[in-house]
Amino acid sequence: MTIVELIGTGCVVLGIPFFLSGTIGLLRLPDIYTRLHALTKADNVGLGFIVLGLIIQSSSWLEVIKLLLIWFLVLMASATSCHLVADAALRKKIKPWTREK
Amino acid sequence: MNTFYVSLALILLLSVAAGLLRILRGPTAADRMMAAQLFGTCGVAILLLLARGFDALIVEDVALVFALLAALSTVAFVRRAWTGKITPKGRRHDHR
Amino acid sequence: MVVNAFDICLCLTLAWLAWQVLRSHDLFKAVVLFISFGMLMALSWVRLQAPDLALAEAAIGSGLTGALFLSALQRVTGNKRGERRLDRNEERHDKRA
Amino acid sequence: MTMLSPSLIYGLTGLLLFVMGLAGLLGCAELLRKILATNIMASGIFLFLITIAHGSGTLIDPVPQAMVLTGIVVSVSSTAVALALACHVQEAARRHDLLQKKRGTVRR
Repeated sequence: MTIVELIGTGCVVLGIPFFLSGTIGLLRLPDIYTRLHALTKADNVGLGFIVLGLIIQSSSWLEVIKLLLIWFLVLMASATSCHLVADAALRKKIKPWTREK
Repeated sequence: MNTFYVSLALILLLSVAAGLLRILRGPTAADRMMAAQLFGTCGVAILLLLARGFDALIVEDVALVFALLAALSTVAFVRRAWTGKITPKGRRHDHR
Repeated sequence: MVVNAFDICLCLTLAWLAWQVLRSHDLFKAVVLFISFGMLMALSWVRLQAPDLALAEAAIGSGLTGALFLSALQRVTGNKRGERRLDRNEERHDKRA
Repeated sequence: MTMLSPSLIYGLTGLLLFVMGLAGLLGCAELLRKILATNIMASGIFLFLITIAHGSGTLIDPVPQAMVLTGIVVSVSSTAVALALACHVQEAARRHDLLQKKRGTVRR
């Protein structure tokens, strides 16, 4: 195992906890807005680490461009849909959760 | 075949299966839809890991299509099913 | 071994999803579960070494069919009734939080 | 833990999905859920066909794959037609109810 493979595998492994925390946040957090917050961590950082790790190990330029395009598309999709959901929730007058009630 | 990457994909699949509880339980419609969106992203990650694990580069194209269509169902949900039509002026009026 | 566990996990999740789609009371919940069912089907095509089917399923099954079902759901349940039902759920959620 | 072959696992899942979809198609009342059940049934059949193509030998048979590819596209278009028909049925039923209510002859 070369040093490059080691770094790449480390980056991929580093991305997994972000996905797990996204799922746990989706299950545990109290309302829509906080769940959106947990969701975007998995989308951006978790997939970013996995893509970074695969880019480090990849051999061809075409694959690098494809991986970057995948990450970019997921970023755009998550930003758009999270903005739409939060905007619609505010229009429907759903109150954000606060600690004291 | 690289077993290590397949086991990472298995972990992500288990987390997807845990997230299904939010779809079953989620109080509002948006919670269910957000869980489905998280599944889309997790699916992209699982496909990338499987592509590396099975040495099949064409699976990355599948991940590309997944990423391309990830926002489609959420946008359809927000614009069609959850709210009424949203006019460009920002006022909401319901369909029919 | 790990691949076998992956297969078994995927198949159990698929069967459970199909069961929940058919027996859940809320139609909207059934539609969302069906969207994630299509996504897992694409994963199983990849496992069965048919990536062309996975491409078709990813484009059609999880993208197009979900949008079709959601817009049909809005027309079928009727906007008034659907809005009221969703709003009541949200009020209940607000009260509990 | 004994190793199950993938074709056995996926074939059994395909059969199970088909049976569930058939039960839902026959047993559920709402039209939309019937359409969902038909889709699940179709997925079960596709899974079983691909398993047959996969498990017969080391070489993968391309003919079932082509058939399933056609079947996915056909099932999407038939789903779209069925959804349009379900919407029209619902509208017609609602209009009929409204008409009867206006005449005062609604039966509950």
